[in-house]
Amino acid sequence: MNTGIVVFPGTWSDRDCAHALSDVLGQPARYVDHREERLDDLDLVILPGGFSYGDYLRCGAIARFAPVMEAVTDFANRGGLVLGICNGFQILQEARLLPGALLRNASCEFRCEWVNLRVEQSESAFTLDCRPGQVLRIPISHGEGNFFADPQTLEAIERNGQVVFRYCAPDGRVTAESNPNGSLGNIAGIANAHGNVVGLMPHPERACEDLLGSTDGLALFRSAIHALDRVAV
Amino acid sequence: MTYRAEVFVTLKPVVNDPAGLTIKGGLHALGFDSVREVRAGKYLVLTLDADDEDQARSRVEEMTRQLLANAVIEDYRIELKVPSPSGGGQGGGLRT
Amino acid sequence: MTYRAEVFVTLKPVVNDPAGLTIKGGLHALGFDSVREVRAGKYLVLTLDADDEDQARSRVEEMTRQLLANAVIEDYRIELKVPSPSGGGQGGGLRT
Amino acid sequence: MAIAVRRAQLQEVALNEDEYRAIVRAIGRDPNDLELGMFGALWSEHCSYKTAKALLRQLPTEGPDVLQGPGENAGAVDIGNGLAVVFKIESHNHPSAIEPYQGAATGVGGILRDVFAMGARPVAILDALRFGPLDGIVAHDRLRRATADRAGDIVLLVGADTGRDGIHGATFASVEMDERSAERRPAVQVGNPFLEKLLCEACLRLNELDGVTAIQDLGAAGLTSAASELAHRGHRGIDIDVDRISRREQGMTPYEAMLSESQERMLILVRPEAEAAARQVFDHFELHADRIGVVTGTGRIRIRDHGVSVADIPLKALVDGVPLRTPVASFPDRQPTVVMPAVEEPEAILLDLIASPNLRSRRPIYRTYDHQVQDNTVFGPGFDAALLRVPGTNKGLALTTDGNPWYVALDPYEGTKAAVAEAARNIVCTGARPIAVTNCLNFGNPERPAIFGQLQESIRGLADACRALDLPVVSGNVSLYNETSERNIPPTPVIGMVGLLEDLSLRCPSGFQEDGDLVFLLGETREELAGSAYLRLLGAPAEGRPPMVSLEMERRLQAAMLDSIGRGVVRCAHDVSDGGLLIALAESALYGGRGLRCPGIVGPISREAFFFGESQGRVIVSVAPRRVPELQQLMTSHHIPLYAIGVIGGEDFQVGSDIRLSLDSLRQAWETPF
Ligand SMILES: Nc1ncnc2c1ncn2[C@@H]1O[C@H](COP(=O)(O)OP(=O)(O)O)[C@@H](O)[C@H]1O
Repeated sequence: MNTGIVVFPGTWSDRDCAHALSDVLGQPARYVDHREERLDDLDLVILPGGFSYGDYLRCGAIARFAPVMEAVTDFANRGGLVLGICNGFQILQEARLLPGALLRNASCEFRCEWVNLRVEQSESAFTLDCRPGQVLRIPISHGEGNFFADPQTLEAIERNGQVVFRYCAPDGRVTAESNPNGSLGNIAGIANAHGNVVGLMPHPERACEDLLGSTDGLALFRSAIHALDRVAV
Repeated sequence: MTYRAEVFVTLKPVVNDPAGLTIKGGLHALGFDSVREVRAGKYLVLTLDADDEDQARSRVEEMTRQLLANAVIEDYRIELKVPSPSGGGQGGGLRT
Repeated sequence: MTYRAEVFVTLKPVVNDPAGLTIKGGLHALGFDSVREVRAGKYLVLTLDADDEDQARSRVEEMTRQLLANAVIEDYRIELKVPSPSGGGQGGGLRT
Repeated sequence: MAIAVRRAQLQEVALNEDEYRAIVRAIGRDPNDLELGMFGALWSEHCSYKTAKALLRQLPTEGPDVLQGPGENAGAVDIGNGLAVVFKIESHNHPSAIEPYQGAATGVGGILRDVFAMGARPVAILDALRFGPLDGIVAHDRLRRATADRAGDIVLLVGADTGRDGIHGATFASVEMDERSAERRPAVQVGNPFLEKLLCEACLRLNELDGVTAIQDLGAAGLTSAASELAHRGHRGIDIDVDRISRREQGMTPYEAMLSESQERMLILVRPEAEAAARQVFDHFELHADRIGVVTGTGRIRIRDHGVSVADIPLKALVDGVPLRTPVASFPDRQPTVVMPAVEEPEAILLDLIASPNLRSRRPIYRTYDHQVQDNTVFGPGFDAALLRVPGTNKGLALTTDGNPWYVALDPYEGTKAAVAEAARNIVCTGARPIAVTNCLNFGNPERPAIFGQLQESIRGLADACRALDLPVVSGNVSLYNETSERNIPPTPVIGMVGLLEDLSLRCPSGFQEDGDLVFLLGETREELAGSAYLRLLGAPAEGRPPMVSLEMERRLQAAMLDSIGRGVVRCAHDVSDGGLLIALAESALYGGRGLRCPGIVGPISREAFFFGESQGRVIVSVAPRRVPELQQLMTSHHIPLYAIGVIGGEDFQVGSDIRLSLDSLRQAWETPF
């Protein structure tokens, strides 16, 4: 699986994603500069976390216009796998590749902590290896991850099975206490209608080694590898 | 000509506003109980060149639609301060 | 009576404004070269109860000084929308 | 020009008349305004350390692993594999007192620049909620020293435009703050982490180029200080064309441009043939770089404005020429020992203590900032020391800061010793071996004899402790004149320490791991309560002698701990500090989510001192029953007293007949929100 990790000015987690893919999973990965316009060599594009353009105005608002985003849009429309993590999720929404928006956390505070995610949809490219209802332990680190969509949009993404992850208690119950940021329906991650583009606030790349506290994040990257195998068959 | 435009970006009424709620809480804690609601938005002041008022206005409108506001969650309002020919600018006529 | 107050908080002119600079850069990248300067500020809309206009104004003034603006780096301006007795409010007289 | 005429200006730049005379002697004439401003900045306490310098000479700064001691942007220590850790501590008291948020932000920015200026990628920031010691990792051969070593090299100023920020910052930091400071508030800046990040990436990229000879951050006294220090360190001179500096505002004078403290700027020296490559790096990150001058062989700093000379000063005088100050010191009489109030309700006291602001869980604070980015955080906040993986290796770096302002207030010498000892103990509890120290000395106005006495004693304690524990001091910071309207801050030296763990699989957590394990107390408990959290809780007056540190015992204890952890004998270790033994036990119980049963007091000691005393040189450990004999043997051979305390397990935290609390109720108190 050839992975491209997009680096915008202010991206922070690019190196962590590269570490997870190359050092932990042994997959080839390269950095993609925000001015690049060709992604032909890639199977997976990751928009990593960070604070592109300082998070000024709105998170992801300025990055969305970087030249690379046109290429990412084409890539996604052709069925390429795209994963937006944290700031990357925000950018995908600004670029309208995913529905909804992410507001300030309800607490108005930044939150860096471990959360539990219930897998709602095991048919997306990034959850093929999971069972529906499976609970993953992965950290969050954001100030604006409060998922919002207008009622019609929300109803549509729920109906289409586009909700991929919800914040939950360790036993999988979706409760108000387990919602770290006020997201509607405890939504932590969603997919586009085809399931090839996924955005989520938690950081799977930080949960790929026992030494760092969890290996549950590997499931997302392994799923992507399997999704590609499926296409190839 | 140089124009000054003010862009006010607010969250749509249906969108809840964590910052506004927190500020309201802060004001209540300070004893300002008479505050019923606070909505927090952005106030952007742009200085730009344009041939005339219409051009300035349509440019700012375009910038706002493309970048400054996110239509999924935000509304906006633009005010253009026309440079008054008699100079002074500052207190110049406010026309919306 | 219920009043609506708008508070505009801006960075003092001598203070650097990283957000404004970055937004200007974003607008230039989008091709809006005619933008000379962007200053980013806050726009707060308060709804509050007060006996009369004077009281409303002085309360908002006080809240702004205490909490809404940081006098070290920010300036502010307040506009009070007086509820027009003939209802409608919305387009109601803007008096500062 | 007569001194009398200059009196007001001297006051403004915070120099005295003797210092003015020294300037005239050094340059052979009266300085002009710009020159006086430059001297004022570089001869300020903040830049010159004229008061602290002589005292700091006592500190041990060398060791086999030290690659860079004090004198550079930050210190650097060898950690094997060709890697070095670069670290530094800072305080940013004056701006932070006026505008805490932006003050803290610019403080963090400044120290980040110190670290990446050395060529190291910053990997962690610690904060004692007063300070930001920071670490970075770099390959030895990429460790960068900021020196102008060849005439003809080009001087580039990179990053933010220069504004009228903090023009009086450096000199201002030497003058007592008064109510009038409020009027100077616009001097506060809004930090730009985004630009800082671009600068960091650009500097790390530059560091890989040949022909980039120096990377220096602009901090206090801005360009004046950065340019002078670079040139002077390399025994060269520097010419600057001040009109070439990009400005944020119009109408700025050369004085303002030279003394501006605008953040997010770096000074870069390159060989002429490397300029194009360096510019490519800046272009890539969309940063602009002004070519503002050139390195010379003159030994002078010369400033020109549109070709006209506006300052010309010998660097030696400017950088090194400040006459040192030796204020008078006075020392208080030894304090009487306190009477100890008896513990009436130990359960209630334990709950109140663990809920008190200095002991309760810090989670509400540390969850508001990212402590995981870079994928190396093995122990995050909430452990005795943070433990980070050294990227690409199986080694760990342990990091901590310590300081106990209450002990220092009672006895600056013992209090500072205790801070060093405690920092080392924290490091050792993770399994890592302490390797180097940084420090930040925050004191009031040293012209007051009592305060200079505190400073002198504190540095003596620092020096003695570091020497006894074989720890080089590789960097630090001194912040004096923290006085507002005659009120001085309490003396608050803060110790930052770095340790190395050769094999991360040997790391030792601080929470109880296994039911049925036995808990032991290592070290001796004495009747020491002065300065304790317990007495503060009871509202007792601050008096008496704080716990004494036996550096000899401390050294043995730490050797014993490293030995036991290295052999895998102990399963968890936690140092006994603020709040005393019960707090340490309760914390380990909470971290591990396991209860504890203790029979009661051991040894001939009062209940107060046993429960809540803060005797130094103590650690609690948990051990599997079958390994207890090994532990006993190890402690005997290291001459460390060992006391069996209790057994892990159950839902309760129980101590004799005095305390029986459910873990839940303990946790509830501990998690009291701020
Ligand atoms: N208390 C101290 N102990 C050891 N070294 C110190 C101490 N204070 C300052 N230093 C060293 O002296 C040098 C100058 O310090 P400083 O002026 O604070 O540097 P900067 O302006 O880069 O922050 C640095 O190398 C610093 O590490």
